[in-house]
Amino acid sequence: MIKLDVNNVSKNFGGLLAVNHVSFQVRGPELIGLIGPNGAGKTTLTNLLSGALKPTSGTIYMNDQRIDVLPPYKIAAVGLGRTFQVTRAFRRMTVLENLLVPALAMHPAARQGQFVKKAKEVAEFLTIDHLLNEYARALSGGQQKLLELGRLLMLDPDFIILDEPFAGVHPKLMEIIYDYIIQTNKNGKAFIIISHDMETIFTLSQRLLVMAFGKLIADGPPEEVRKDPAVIEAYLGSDSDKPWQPVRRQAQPA
Amino acid sequence: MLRNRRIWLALSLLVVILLLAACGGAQVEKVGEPTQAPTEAPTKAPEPTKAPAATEAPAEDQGPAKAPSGEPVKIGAVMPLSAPGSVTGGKAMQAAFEIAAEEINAAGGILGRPLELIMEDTEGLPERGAAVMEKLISQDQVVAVVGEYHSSVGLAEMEVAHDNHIPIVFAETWNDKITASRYPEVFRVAPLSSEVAQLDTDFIASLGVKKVVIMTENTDYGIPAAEKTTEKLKDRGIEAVTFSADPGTQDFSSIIERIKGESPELILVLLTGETSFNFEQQAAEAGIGPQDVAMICNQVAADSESFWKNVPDGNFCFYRQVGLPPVLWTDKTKAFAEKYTAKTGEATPPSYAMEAYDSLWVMVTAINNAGSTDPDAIIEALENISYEGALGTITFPVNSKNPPEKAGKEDKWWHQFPDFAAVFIQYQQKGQMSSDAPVVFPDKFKTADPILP
Amino acid sequence: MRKNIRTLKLLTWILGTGFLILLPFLIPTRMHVAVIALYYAILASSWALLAGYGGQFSFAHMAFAGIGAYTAGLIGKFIRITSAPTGACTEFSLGNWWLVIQDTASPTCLESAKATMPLGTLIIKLPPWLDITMGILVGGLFGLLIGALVLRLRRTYLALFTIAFAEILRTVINAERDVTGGPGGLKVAPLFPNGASIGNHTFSPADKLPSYFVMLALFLLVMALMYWLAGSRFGLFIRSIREDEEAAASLGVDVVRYKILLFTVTAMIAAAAGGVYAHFVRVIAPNMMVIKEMSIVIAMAVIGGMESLLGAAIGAILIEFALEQLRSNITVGPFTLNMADWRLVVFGGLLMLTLRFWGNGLIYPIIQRITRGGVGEETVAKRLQQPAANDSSSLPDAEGPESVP
Amino acid sequence: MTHPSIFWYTLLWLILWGAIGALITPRVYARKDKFTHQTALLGSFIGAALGPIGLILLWIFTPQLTAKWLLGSGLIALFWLALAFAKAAPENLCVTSGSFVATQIANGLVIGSIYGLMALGLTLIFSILGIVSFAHGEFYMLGGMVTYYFTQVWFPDLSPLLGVAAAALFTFLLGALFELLFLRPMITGQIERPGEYAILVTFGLAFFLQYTTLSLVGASPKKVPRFFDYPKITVPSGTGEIIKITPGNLTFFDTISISSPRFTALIIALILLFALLYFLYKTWTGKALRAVSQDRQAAAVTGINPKRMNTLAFALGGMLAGISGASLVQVFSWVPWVGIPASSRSFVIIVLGGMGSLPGAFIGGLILGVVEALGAGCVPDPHRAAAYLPAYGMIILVLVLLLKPTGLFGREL
Repeated sequence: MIKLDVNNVSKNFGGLLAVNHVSFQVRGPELIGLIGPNGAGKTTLTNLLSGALKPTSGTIYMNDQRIDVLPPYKIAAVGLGRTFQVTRAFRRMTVLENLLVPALAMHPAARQGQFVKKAKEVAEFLTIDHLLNEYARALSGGQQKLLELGRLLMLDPDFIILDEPFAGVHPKLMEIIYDYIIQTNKNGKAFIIISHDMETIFTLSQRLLVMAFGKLIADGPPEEVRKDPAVIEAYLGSDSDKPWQPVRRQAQPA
Repeated sequence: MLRNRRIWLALSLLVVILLLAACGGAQVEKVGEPTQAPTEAPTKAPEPTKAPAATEAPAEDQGPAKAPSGEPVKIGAVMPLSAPGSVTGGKAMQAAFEIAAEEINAAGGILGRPLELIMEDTEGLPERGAAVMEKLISQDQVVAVVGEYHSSVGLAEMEVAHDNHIPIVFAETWNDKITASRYPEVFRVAPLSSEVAQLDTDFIASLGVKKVVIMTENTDYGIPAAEKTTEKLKDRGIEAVTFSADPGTQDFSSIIERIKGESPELILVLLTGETSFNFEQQAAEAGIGPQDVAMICNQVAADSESFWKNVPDGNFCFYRQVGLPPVLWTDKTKAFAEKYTAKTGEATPPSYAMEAYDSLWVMVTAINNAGSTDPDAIIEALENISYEGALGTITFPVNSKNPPEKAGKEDKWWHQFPDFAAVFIQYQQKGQMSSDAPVVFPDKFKTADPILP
Repeated sequence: MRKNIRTLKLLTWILGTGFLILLPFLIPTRMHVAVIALYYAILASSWALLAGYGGQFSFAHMAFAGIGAYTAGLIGKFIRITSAPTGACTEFSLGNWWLVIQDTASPTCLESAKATMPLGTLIIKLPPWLDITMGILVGGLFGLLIGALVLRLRRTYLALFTIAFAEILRTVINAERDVTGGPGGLKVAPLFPNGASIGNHTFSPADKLPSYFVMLALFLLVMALMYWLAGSRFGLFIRSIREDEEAAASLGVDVVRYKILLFTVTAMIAAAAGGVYAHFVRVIAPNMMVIKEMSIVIAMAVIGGMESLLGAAIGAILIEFALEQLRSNITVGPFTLNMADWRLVVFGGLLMLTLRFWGNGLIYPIIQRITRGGVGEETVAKRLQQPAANDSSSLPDAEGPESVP
Repeated sequence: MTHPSIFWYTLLWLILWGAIGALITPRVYARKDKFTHQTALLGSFIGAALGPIGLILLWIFTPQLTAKWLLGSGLIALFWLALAFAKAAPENLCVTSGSFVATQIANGLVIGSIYGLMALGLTLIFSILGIVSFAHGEFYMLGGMVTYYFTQVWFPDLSPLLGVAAAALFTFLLGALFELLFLRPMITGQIERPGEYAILVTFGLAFFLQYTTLSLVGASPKKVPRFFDYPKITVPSGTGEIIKITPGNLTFFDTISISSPRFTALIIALILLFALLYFLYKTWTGKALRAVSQDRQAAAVTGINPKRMNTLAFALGGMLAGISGASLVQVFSWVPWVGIPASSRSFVIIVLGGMGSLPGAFIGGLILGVVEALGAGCVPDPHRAAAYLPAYGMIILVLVLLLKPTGLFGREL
């Protein structure tokens, strides 16, 4: 049973509370959407979960193991995988090598050849099998996103966080990603998906978390959240972005 | 960290194979049995250590009989021409070598063949010096080598010369160890560091000071020189404190404050080359320069043009000049000085230029006397030489026929030119040329009394 | 096709090795330069593994070579094994033998003890292979410590720290002249102190040929080791770390451990090269660690091709020969160029231009052309025919340099 | 040292308890569910300053960490070290002579302000371009060289200040040119791996500049006489001098002695520092620079051209190093490799001050200057004291990397 407990987590960047006492729990293979206006702290929260940043206070448990004190690679081993907002394929490595890295990292005793077959299957599933021996830098932006998802399949975590999986992706590839999420979720993996593509996120997720100014302001099924006055306020209040329009750009956190 | 066993396995494998590859074996010495160290086999005749290696075979072909006539005889000259070596010294030596080579070729060359002087830059680095010697010997196939400025480099070079049995005449390397090695191939026209220390001591004692600070450089020249001077000063009841710095040190302010704290009556600067200028000027600005305390500046002060440029407050500096004082100059010295001035524009040749000039002439004269380029013949000719040069009459009286034991001398006198002269000169006026500055010590050459601040 | 390439590769290796083995017979008078060239080849290719494969920019590679060299030299200077106690030096009993350290406090203790030791007592200097091994271990230890201190930080820190470390190490060796000989250098025993013999041919300790083959053996071994490492999971991981540390960590790669491991291994390789070098040149001085030497090694690796171990090695060998060749002055009309300085200007300029315009170096592309035969371009062309991609991704990518923390 | 053991045992004690404090304190804070940030640093300082008693009190009360705690405990630890040194080496000048210590500190501050100026350039480059320029020392060297050629060779009658200005102009243009030719391609995407490229290309530039200079001007040292001969003044005249000025030296209160070229250099450094502050805080371009250093994209949105700011920052950074060199060329003899130790020093300073922090760079420079001066002045062995000059900076570097990798004023990563 997949379990994630985020208890009162905060992150302070030299006086700026990027994440402000956030708590939530995940039980079982849920498919969760995480939304919020620019600078709400979504990516910071993701980084806290994956161990790239350490919380200033609060604790995170996964499957009853405290993970906020662990280095990122150990969190991956516990079973939490993620993608990045800006695609981070290993550009000067071939697609096959990209796919082998997580598999070999998870299995210290295994031989390299063992995973080639699995890598080919994953690539086939993501329709990038014809590019296996190509350097990742030769792939298009969308294909690189697929490659990142492929690496997650090779890592095989229980809990997957996707940061903007649909941003800047060709509609055709978007379908593949969509299918990927649904199918992997059916196979028993929990998801947190950050997206500005409201349409997709509302149809895709079973539960929505909404963040604004570092705080978690809403947590519930999409229909409920849509009506939440605090959410409407957060989107319409100070930010000029229209709430239900897909937003393509998001500034990098400093 | 040890989880990657295979990597460590591979590394240990590497070590094991290295072990097999370099099965050079250990050097074993037995107590009670004579060792093969050259210092302990003085009476043994120079033994050619020539090995039948492919790399050295062509050297045999250098004999005059086999060589076509007119083919030049190659001699190597080594000196520092780039940093961290003393470039000032190296350039002066280079000019002197060029003058000597021109003269030699004008006078009929070596054995009727032209001289080809191959000049190499040792950069003041021992390992570079050794590499340069290897190159000269194996690639250029020189028959002999002359020159060198830095003792530390000379110490490395003499090993290569010894291994390959190539005679070498050192020009400006003062360290006693060089001749004390008693290598048959090693000769020297420069003074001995310990003898210079004696001279310094005599001069310091004549000034009547009681407390001296020695500012030396952290090298094979500076440290032994400072130690010997300290020892000799102590015998005369003069207290000496030594500070040292690396060659090339820029900022002396902290050391200078510490020297001030010692309140010395005299500062002896054994830093060489440009570093000494740096120290002298900073000391002057801090109020313990030559105008405030008696200061024996480094001998590069003899290059008055660069001295005054670098040490504008260097008035009243003493410096030691090795080589004949102008009053005792031979015709050869005067002729050389004239050419040197014409070539470089400097008023007087510094001692290392004279030594470089003589070292090449000595070597060429010996080869001509020997009548061949065979190393053993050259060495024998060098041992018997009596050559009238810019430094005086150069001889090597302590040699294989007259070993130190027999001559009643220490090892350091082996193949050493014994009659070097040295005087102390003082800049008594700002901007004075070194040729105008008076000699203040020893008394027999004195042209003016030393001025103490 | 694939099989052909493999045969070609194998052939190239055999030819290359054969060439290096036969080299002494082609240029018998240049053996000194040849050994030094191999020394640089080991350093440049191991630096390429560290920087080109692993993305860790260290300027202390020469410092590690220096640690290897000085460890070997100092052991030779201070440590002896005797068959009887000296009673004067610092010593440790090893059963019937004694490990004697002639420390600086009593540098002549062994000499004076000879008078009191029984006749026939053996005094043994450790063989070169042993002190080189010790050098490798000490180099590895330093690598481990520096790695543990700096590699958990951003990669700029490694460059900053190592450049300072190299300077300080040099300073310390300069200053501690009682122990290290200071700038005047440290004498080291030859690689074969008793000479060497192959068949009935005897070489004197000063001969270059045996040393050449030792350095060549080390070079081939190191190349084999590094190629094996680069092809193993270790190589995969360090390349992923080079590409993106954070992403590699999120996929379960223990980033810090592999970085430290890589740094330690390359430090050990550099120390091994330094140890053999010390025994070859027989006098080592702190100047073997100056920034200039490091710059030359980097120029060799970059010009050869940082991402190719072989490219870096070939670059090193060619450049070392070129540097030695270019020492003599060039006279053009009234101007005489002092090539001793200008040649370095040329290589400095070449380094910058190579970086700017030929990121893969000058030699690596040639190797690639030989071994890949244009395969890469072909498949790129194939991809371009796939209409699935939309490259007009609007994601900001102009974060600027050093965006990887 | 007469009783070296006192000093070494004290040092060992400080390190031991510092290490224990650094290892255990964060755990204690974490267990009490308190803010653990930098508690390792606090623990090590308290451990070193107050030993086991301090640590136990710290673990019992676990106070909120403030700068005061760090500063106080740091100073106490330093005090113990100084006391142990005084007891161990009672005859040392640093212990017996107050005026010696004062002079050393004053000289350290003077030279440190110039180190700081140079490091300021490096940190400016880092904050805008995000790269460390490994050629920084060569700009310093070139500044001095240009001043020498302008005032001594080409225009011997030129005012030295014009020489400094020429050096500033030259290094500024050189920096701009290099940025345009070699660093601009990084941000326009022509370089595949910008981070690695930046390290190597600046390193290559250092090598190239150093040997080009060497080939052109030779290795013999260049020396510029001191810019100004101060008039002989004693204030007040008569007894009890407060300031005594001679052409080569200034003496304050009859104790602190600073050589006049250094003092001139200090004045130049201070003027430049204020000019830089004015530029950064009062002019539009300066504000734009700071904006870019804080948020590139946001700045770009407001109409600032970040590319142009890159060029400007690199040129300015190079110029600061150049002026540092120009003002020191009258103090030291100048050779083409003077930049190497100077750049190492700048690296130590920017890590100490915090990468990208302007005040950090200047204060770091002062700290390094004082530490080097005291180290060279107080280390008992006169053979080693000066030779180890660069090593004092290394000790600082290791301590900073161990205890607080972000430096004194660094932004948190």
